Amino acid sequence: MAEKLAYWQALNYALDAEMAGDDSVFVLGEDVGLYGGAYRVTEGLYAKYGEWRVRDTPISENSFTGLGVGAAMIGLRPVVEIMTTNFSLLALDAIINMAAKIPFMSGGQFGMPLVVRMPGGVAKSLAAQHSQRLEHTLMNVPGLRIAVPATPQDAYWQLRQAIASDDCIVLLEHELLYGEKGEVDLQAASPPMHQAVVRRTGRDLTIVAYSRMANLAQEAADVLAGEGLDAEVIDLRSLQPIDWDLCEKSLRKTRHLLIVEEDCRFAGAGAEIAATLTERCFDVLAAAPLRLGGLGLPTPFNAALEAVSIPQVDDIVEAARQLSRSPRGT
Amino acid sequence: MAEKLAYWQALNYALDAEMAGDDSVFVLGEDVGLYGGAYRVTEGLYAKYGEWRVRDTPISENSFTGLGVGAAMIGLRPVVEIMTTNFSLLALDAIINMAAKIPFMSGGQFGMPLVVRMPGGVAKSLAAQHSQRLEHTLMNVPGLRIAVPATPQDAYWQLRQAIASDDCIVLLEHELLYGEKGEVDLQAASPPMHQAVVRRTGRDLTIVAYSRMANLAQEAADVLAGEGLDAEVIDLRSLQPIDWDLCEKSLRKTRHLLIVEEDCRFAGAGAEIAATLTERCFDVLAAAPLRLGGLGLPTPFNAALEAVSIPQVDDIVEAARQLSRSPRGT
Amino acid sequence: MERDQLRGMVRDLLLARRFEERAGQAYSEGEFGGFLHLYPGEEAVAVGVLHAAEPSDYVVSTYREHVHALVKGVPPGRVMAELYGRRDGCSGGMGGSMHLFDRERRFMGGYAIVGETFPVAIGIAYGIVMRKLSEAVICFFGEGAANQGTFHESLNMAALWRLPVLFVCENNRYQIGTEVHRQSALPEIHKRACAYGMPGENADGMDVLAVHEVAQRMLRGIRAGQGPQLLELNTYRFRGHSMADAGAYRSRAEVESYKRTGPLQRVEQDLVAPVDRLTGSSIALDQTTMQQLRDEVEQIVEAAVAFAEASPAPALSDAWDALDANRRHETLVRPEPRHG
Amino acid sequence: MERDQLRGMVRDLLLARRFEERAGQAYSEGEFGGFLHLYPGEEAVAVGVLHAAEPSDYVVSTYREHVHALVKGVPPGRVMAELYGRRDGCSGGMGGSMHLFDRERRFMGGYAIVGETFPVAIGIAYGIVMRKLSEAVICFFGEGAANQGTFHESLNMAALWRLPVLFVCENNRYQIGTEVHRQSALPEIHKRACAYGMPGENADGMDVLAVHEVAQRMLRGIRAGQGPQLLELNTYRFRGHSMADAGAYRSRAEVESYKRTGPLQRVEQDLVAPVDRLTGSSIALDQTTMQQLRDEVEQIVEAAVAFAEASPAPALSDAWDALDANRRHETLVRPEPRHG
Ligand SMILES: Cc1ncc(C[n+]2csc(CCOP(=O)(O)OP(=O)(O)O)c2C)c(N)n1
Ligand SMILES: Cc1ncc(C[n+]2csc(CCOP(=O)(O)OP(=O)(O)O)c2C)c(N)n1
Ligand SMILES: [Mg+2]
Ligand SMILES: [Mg+2]
Repeated sequence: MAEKLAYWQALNYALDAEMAGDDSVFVLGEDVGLYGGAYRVTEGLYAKYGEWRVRDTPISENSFTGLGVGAAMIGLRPVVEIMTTNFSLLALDAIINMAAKIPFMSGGQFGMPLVVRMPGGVAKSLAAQHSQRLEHTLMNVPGLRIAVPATPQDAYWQLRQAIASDDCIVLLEHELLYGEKGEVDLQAASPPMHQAVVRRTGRDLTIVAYSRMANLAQEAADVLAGEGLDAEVIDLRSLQPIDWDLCEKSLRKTRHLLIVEEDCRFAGAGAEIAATLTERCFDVLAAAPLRLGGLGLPTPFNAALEAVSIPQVDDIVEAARQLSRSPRGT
Repeated sequence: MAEKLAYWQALNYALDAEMAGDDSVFVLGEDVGLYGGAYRVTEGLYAKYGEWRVRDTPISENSFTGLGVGAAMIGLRPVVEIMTTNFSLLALDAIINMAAKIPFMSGGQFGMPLVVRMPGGVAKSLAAQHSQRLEHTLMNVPGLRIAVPATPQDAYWQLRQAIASDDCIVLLEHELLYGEKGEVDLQAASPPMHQAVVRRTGRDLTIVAYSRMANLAQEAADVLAGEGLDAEVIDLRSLQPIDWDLCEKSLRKTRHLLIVEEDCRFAGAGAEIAATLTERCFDVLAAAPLRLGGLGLPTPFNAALEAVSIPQVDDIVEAARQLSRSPRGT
Repeated sequence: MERDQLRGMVRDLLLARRFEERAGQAYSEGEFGGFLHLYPGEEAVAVGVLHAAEPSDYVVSTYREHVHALVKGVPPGRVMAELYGRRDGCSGGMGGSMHLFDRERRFMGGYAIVGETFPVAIGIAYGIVMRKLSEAVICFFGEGAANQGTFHESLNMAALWRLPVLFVCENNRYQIGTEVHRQSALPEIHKRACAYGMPGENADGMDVLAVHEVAQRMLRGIRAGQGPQLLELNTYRFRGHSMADAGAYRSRAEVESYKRTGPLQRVEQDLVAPVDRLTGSSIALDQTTMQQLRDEVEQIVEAAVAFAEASPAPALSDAWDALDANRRHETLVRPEPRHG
Repeated sequence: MERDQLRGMVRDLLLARRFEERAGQAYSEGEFGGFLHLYPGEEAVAVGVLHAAEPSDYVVSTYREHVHALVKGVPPGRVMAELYGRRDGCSGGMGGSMHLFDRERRFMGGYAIVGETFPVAIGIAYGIVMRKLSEAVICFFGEGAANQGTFHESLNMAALWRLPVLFVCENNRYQIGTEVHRQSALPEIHKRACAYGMPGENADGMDVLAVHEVAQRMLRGIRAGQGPQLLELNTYRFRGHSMADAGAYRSRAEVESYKRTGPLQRVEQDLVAPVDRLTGSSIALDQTTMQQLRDEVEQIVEAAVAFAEASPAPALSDAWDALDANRRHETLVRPEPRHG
């Protein structure tokens, strides 16, 4: 049943399936229609569903995201595409002050079946204003849930689940993942949207990562295996809520935690992961959790510097080695 | 030389002193002029300096903050007041994509002598859209520096230092602090803007806090002292950079860390504090750092629920007791 | 204009005034806290516009929205209980004065961030068009909100896609302490419709009949698919911006002169010149009727206060329930432990 | 119009075209990456407007700003080196194609978030007024940017405080793949000036002389303190939105028809009808001059490429220095260790 699909195609299939099944699902954003989406995610949908269900918008991020909020309040199921995360800074009032708070402020009267999709992360020489991530900001907002698919299969499942949910879900996609291919089973039953997954089992250390970094962590684990270091790799798949139980279970086994994120390390998502897992596993930890993250720099344009500014496979390998050498290591 | 001043007055004196000393300093924001500022911080300045230096703006947060960015690029020293942090969500493009990145993106050609002041936090029954904090978001942005004065003296010093700095400084003020009074020495030499301060020395545990919670932590420490628990209280005063050395020194002595923040605990500032101090002090920590923070709820309007949603003195006391009882506690 | 309809409007004007005064009193007595923005002086706007609304029309409003909610049919007791932060408040005590919601009555919320009403309104209107219905959205905002970016963005989209929205500017001349000519290059807000090729009109917002007439005409066109319109109503608030505002930026003489021509004063004028402008027939309400209405309104408001006072405070579990209302059917992995 | 001035403008038109073509070529050859937004078709806008600018005027631009930078006087080698991400680039290799800056020449940056040029421009203009200078700010933006909230907010403030800004809309009819009538209720952007009581005009953005004439007149008024103005220039981009865009949303016929009336074609027309519209005197540039200019431009561009290629890559320490440039004199507590 599985097909080999690129990440963008998996998202496209998910949208198509949900739109076909429910008239109240509609897509909006800049160039999602006639143009087919900056990253092709909405390709073909405009021709199939027409302009009211695949709506090209003006460059008005705050208001078209807020349009999604209003439409969701009367039971429609809007999927807002913000062309890239960078532009969502303009739409944070709609996301944080409106979408996240209306259900609560209304005493639970209103649902918020809104999905906000945004491509983000460091891609290729896009410079400081086009290389951002927003997980740290969104995680801190009660009322939002955040999915971070790293594979085509997860992209497919999680987007479908997000559309079906009556809560506001933010889907953070990574610009460098769109072209990556993988098996997608369109029929298989999906795991809960926020369940983490063990990508590789191991005994010596646990690497917790998400989005593109989960893939890099898996590559690093292969290298480490060659050196006799047996790493368990966990792809969180969700940043709000986080599947702590799975992480804790792994950590009780390995006693060593390496967290890899692309976001700036200072006050990034990894800080929360380190802090909570330290609370939960302090009794077994052999060393302080090690966080590998982006540098505290706006992203430089120059390609070599850009590459240095975020973790690469080699950095993960090196960090894992360092962690395993740490004083209280086994 | 010291005068007893309210926090708002200390800020007012600081503005006045900097405006008197430098023609290029000007203030702008909603109702900062004729009205004197929502929290009186700009009282009297409009009459003294005129409308071009104390500018009442339309309700256009993103653009008047961006106006500050443009003015700073040609060497003026704008002090933007965003009436409350809640509205700064509309201005994050100006702060994050512009103010924080322009100096870097221009290869260091431009300074950004811009100050953005914002009152925030949970005050009294202001409900979800008017009770927010933004430290978690801003900390993650390279190119910004963040001051969080908790006393009139620090408010005075840090605002003056912020105006004098050629970097973009965000000053997070707390709405419940404006009326609090304290001694302010207008002549004394100030500590570096980002240096933390030990508010109370102690042997048994370290409480790290900032802004209003630093004051609550100090009260809690007095209660704890009565029970024979000797807490050291650190007021960070700055969230970017953070004075890690001071914290580490304290922790090496007390071996127990309690972090108190008003922000939602999940992915709040405390996560970074816990994670870094765990990295630095793992060898001496007797227990996992304990984070006390706001609940993962939008702030309820009802006053009693609002009070429950953030840490109170009693909660701090109880958390400290719990920490001292922890299994590996001394 | 039917006599009964006029009676209903006058009743609502009186209710609006009395409700707000009573809320202000309870606030001053410390019954509840927070920001409280009252409506005296502006009643003819809400009453005139919303008496032209159908139950199927939606309303989106600001933090100064108690009267909009009342006239849209939200029970006064539930509004008052919300101001008190009680469990039976129309937002369960979670929203308070600035965040009244009533889904059933299509009262789509009070928003406290200036400029948020625009996108919410066009979103609802977008859904109406998708569903091919003849409903309208009424979007209230202050003249100060017209300088927020969302005004521009949303009016452009509304006009571009011909969305059924009546944008109603309550121009009370002040944005807190900043007078309109000090915040707006073009203080006549309805003229800004020119930038969107949208019809724009203004009317005397102190005259409930004038407001009703223009709103009815515009709403009919909007429901008939003629696209959005912008209506500016010139009014004034008699009190401070909120209970915290002493209002030193306005002269006493200015305030008094507006009070002399306020919406209730206009009603009294209509009693001495009691001819329907539209039909020519008499629509007079005699002083006996007026007294009856005043008594009725007094009772309603006191009952609302009693209802609010009798309502229990919400529990913390109610807050979690409000947050989780929409995720009950979903399997979430165990979330973060809740207590800080 | 002096013959020399015309010669300068034509030279810059040719330079603009050649520079962009050469940059596109280098990009295709993999010399550098990222988004590259080229300007062919729109040259008369930058050249006409900026030949009316004084060195003391400021320019704020978008991500499609190479030509604005060149005409404002940023050395071509430094622009090209920035596209290559090199140390001698005008932003030290930190900004790239979308973020050219040159403080000395008052080129105040290319901004990649649509709508950011407006607030930056009014901020600089605010400072000019505070300093009581006769300088102007030229703020470029695309017609798509006119739907961003900052357009509205900033134009209101500019008009309210009479700030010296010339807002220049480069209306090339497309916002990536979305044509102007599909994004704007009022596609004639200059007419939106009505909402701010601001003068607005439009002109043929393919005709460098027409552009120059109107820009000069407007800029003189602005420097003289007459307040901001809005100028819409109708133009077209011949290439895709960026190098990544194949442009399937436009018909070949449409593109070709614009190409036939592009800015360089217009120059050729001015050569066969070589009379100055303003003075009536001949301003003809003969074909020999044209060839000289083409040769000159070719040399400049090749030298720019050579300069860029010879420039070293910036080191990581350069990046930290760029971040810290302004805090050198301050005592900071020891910051977060830098490496991730
Ligand atoms: C985005 C935002 N900025 C500022 C405020 C603070 N504020 C609350 S009401 C108000 C004035 C609004 O004026 P107007 O729109 O004319 O409405 P009015 O209060 O006169 O009814 C301001 C500035 C806010 N709530 N939201
Ligand atoms: C706020 C924001 N939204 C979206 C984008 C993506 N984007 C880049 S250019 C562009 C189109 C801009 O069109 P226009 O303003 O007409 O300028 P042009 O490219 O035609 O010169 C878009 C949507 C962006 N950079 N910033
Ligand atoms: Mg007003
Ligand atoms: Mg365009």
